[in-house]
Amino acid sequence: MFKKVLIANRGEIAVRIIRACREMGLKTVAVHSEADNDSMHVKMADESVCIGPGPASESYLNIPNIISAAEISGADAIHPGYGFLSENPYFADVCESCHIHFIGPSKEAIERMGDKAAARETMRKADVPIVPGSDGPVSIDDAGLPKLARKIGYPVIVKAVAGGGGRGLRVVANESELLPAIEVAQTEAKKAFGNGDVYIEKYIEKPRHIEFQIVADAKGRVIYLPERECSIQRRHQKLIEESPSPFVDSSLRRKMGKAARRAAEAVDYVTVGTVEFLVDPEGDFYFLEMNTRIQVEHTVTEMVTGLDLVREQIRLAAGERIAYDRDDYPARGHAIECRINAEDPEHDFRPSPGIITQLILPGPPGVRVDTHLYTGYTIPTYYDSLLAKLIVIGDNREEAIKRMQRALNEFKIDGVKTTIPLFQKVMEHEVFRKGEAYTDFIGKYMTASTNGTQ
Amino acid sequence: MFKKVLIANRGEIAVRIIRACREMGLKTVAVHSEADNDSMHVKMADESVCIGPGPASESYLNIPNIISAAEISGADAIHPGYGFLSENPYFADVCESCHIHFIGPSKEAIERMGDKAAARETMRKADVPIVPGSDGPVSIDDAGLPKLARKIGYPVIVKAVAGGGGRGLRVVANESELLPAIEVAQTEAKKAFGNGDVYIEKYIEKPRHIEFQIVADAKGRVIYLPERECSIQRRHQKLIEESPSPFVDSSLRRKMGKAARRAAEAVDYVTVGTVEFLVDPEGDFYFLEMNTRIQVEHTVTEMVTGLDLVREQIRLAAGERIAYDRDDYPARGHAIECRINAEDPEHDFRPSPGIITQLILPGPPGVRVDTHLYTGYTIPTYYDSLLAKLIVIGDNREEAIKRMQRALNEFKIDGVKTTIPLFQKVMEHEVFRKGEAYTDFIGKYMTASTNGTQ
Amino acid sequence: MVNKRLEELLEFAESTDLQEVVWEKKGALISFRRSAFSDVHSKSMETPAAASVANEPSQPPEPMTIKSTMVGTFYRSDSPNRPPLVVEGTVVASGQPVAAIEAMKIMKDVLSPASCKIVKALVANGHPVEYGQPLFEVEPEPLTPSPLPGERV
Amino acid sequence: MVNKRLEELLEFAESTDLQEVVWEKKGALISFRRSAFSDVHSKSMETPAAASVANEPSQPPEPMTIKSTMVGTFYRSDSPNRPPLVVEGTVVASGQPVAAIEAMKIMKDVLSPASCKIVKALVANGHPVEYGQPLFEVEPEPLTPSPLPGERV
Repeated sequence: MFKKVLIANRGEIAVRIIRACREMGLKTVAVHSEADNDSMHVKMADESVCIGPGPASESYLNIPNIISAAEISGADAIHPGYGFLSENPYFADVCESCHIHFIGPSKEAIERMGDKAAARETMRKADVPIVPGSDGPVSIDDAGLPKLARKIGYPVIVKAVAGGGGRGLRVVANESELLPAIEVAQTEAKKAFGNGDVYIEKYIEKPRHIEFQIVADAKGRVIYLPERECSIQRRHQKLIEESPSPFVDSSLRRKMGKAARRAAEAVDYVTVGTVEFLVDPEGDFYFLEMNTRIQVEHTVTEMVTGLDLVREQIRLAAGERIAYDRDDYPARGHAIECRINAEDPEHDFRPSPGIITQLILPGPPGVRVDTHLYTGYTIPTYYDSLLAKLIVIGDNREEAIKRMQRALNEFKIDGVKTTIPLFQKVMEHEVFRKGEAYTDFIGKYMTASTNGTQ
Repeated sequence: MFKKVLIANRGEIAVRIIRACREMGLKTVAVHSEADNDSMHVKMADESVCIGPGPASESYLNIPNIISAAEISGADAIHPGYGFLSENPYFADVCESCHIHFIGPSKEAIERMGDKAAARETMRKADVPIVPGSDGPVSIDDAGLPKLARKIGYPVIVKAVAGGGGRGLRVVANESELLPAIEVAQTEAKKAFGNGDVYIEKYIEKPRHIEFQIVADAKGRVIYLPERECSIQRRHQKLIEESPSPFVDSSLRRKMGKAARRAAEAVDYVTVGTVEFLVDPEGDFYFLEMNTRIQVEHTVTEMVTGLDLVREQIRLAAGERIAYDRDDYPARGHAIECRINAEDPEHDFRPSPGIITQLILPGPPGVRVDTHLYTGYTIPTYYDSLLAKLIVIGDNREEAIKRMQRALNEFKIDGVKTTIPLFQKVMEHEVFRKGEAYTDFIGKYMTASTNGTQ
Repeated sequence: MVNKRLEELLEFAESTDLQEVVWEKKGALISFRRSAFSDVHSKSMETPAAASVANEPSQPPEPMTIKSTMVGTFYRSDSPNRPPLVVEGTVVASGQPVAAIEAMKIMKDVLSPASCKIVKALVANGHPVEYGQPLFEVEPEPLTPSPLPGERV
Repeated sequence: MVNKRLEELLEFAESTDLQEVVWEKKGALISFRRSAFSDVHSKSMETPAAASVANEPSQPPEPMTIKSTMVGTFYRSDSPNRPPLVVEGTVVASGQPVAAIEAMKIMKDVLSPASCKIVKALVANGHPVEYGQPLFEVEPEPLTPSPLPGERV
């Protein structure tokens, strides 16, 4: 096992990792920017090293200073947390060449899963369903195009290769619309991105985002844990996660879990990771991507399984074995997480930095709060706006929602605007309560114009 | 189900009850003394009524004002919490006559269990083992006395009926010491209490305090939950509780659990209650008393079972049924609670009131804090010194102890002295770590003279 | 002279339930606050009764009131079809009933803790009241004190 | 006159890594604090560089220092068997090496951000240093400024 772990991160996840290390008897080294001198992870760690000024590019992304901090502090392992350098294969590589353990998978696994095309190819080989599509640009002169579209199955969506912001997007309901749609999309894309290339893939209606936490050891054993549903998103940013999914039954769980395991095995994955799928109302699911790190929402899985996933991650990175031997890992209850951000939901989620003048956390039973806040803390302007993760567990989804409402109501964060009011609206919304929310939920029901507050 | 619940209590338990009511959709009424105008339970409840000045005798024990508060607020039920009026049969009676539901057992059950002699008699009839003894005063002129002592089995202890503070206590190892010991005890008792009556009972060496949470509905179904061990006490005040006990195996658990159920059945018990036993190293156990209310340490049972015992208590008081149907209720992991008091362990636990200038609670995973504190809160001088209950759960006892050490280390309560340092010493102590602590642990190892700090 | 007056007022204050007694004369102000009525924070610090003497009041003194000493339903008269026991301007002696409070089906009189004049009722007939809630705003009956030995007016 | 001097010093300050520049003359004090070095709280409020002019310093100004711009092991010389690059009293020009820091097996020179005199070394040879850690206390080389138009001395 490692002796001393350097945490190359900040905020709640740095705090979470320090706690796990402490319980494992490992010494901890916090690295921090000058903007984080007073932050919780610095106060909690055994040692701390300042690695640069506020901007992340000069501190939390400053590989030489981080590696050097590990060297001068004598850390034998680095935990990257999430974001920052956590999915940077070069960083994993540097750690290795400096004989410092990178707490995560191999750089090859990170690389393979980091490249969309390579990942799709790997998944196809591993018999993991991917969204069917043209794999690359299409041309209206290509006579095989209609056949391909038929094979994919209508509706299909035309997307610009240069991508982004909905421009050059066209949904095609049937063959007669196909070629015209492609032409329009190409023209739009050319205007928007200076690149007219477009490709087509299956258009998934009413998509849910459902993911599987996998745990893998160096001996090649891979376990999948109960799924998490993360359909409540805003601009592809998850806001609410829950486990189990209100949609998944045990047979679909087994099917998807096994696909997730194949995905991990295909890249000889070690430690913990997450395989993300899009799922349609028929229960057909398609590989989205694999996150090769601990995730923000690992907490809901911890709540239902009782596992300490960060400890597992560290154990497995140190070469230890998985102690349990089964899929469908036993779970109890239903857990929901809300990501509380320092944003003003009434004003297009604009960031709301400031000083926390009073902090009162919601309390037990069945309530968990992961946060780095304390009364008097000043939120730096350089980093993401996550203030706290509020997680509840109940006997079932209905109990969990009631508990979340109670906890949101109790949570007091004075001094900044937060997304708590948004979550209160979501918890009251019948579409969410019925478990019928898709990835378009926030845009459809919770924007200023649709939530009835303006 | 009730519509509006008045909570006749304060501090963390009032907060705990309000949370349960919220999740059940019940309105809440807080009652408070003038010393508690700013306390958490008043801020959290839907309504609040001031019932008197600071001293509990004029407020939290003021039955007319509490009942009247229920009447003017339209509350249809009263939750007494623990302490104060929770085990006062007269209060339960008044509630009934005023057509307000008392959330607890019948006044008869409270009465029977509240009277030591009546309780012993009831237990004997119910075939629940009690500490063998003389049942009442003994006289050295009584020729049957040595025979009785032999029947009880040596060593026996001589206790003053008027009792208290160790005066008039004598342990007797064999028959030759019996009569002299009684004479001395009588003289001491006469001096100390003006009443020379003494009685004898079996002296239990290396006693553990082990108790069973029972849950009973109005239909007569009684369930027992996994035991709690509460041997770490100071002057009969519990300081640390855990579940399961490091001493109890499944066969002893079943034996004791069934005895606990018989005890509850013997008084037609309804709602939740606790049957306390003394257990000797051979696993012989003896009825101590039954607490006819929710207990401070109900939390450790909630952690291992996932039940919400306060909700259960309210449901059952409203006449609902027990939803599950088994003993040895399924439990997961090992939970430990430390009661953090505003006391100075370095100075004979003298109370340390004051203003909380900074509060930072220990965080997840596996950590629960029940508290009414907030940064800026002033601790009134009138009430008990409980600041917070820190509860952890781990896969096993060893993990739980590590987690408790981590959490104690993280817990920051500025402005007052607390018992946190004491608990840090206990967690490090090999006798506790081995699970070999008896009710004399604190006096033996943790007093200023024995803990090596002075 | 102040000390004499102080003792006199202190006795009066102690003898009543009044939260605050303010005595002003020739710009000098003497006020008593009985801590049982002060807020929690100061309370857990203060000694049972604190007295302060100042040449000007820090903020305008709270008006004198008769407060409820119980929890229940407030009535202006001691039985349904009777007129209010007191109205604005009524002068009452110490110990005289000014209203009634019903708790657990029993009516109890509210007695004036001191001789004073009713300025106005602060709670409407039939409304609930809590412990310490002001029921009437009052002003002290101008007493004609027996001149104190050695006092010059 | 102050504003001219202000601009001049501001340029100087911006051109360096110095945390603080203090210019005192005839009891007037001009000090710069570059917020990249100020504490977090003020930081997230302040604009990149704040200047203050006062007739007396609120507290004794922090001494001028050369700070580390990287993380690593500090060496007084650029190779093991060489003498220290600078000692107490050494006067160095802007850009002159004053020490070396080893990170990831590579030695990098620490350059003086301005011409100044070394007052004392704050870190012992071979010790680890973090970003922003003061390495040397220095004092500015008395510069002989070309007299500013319109300035009377």
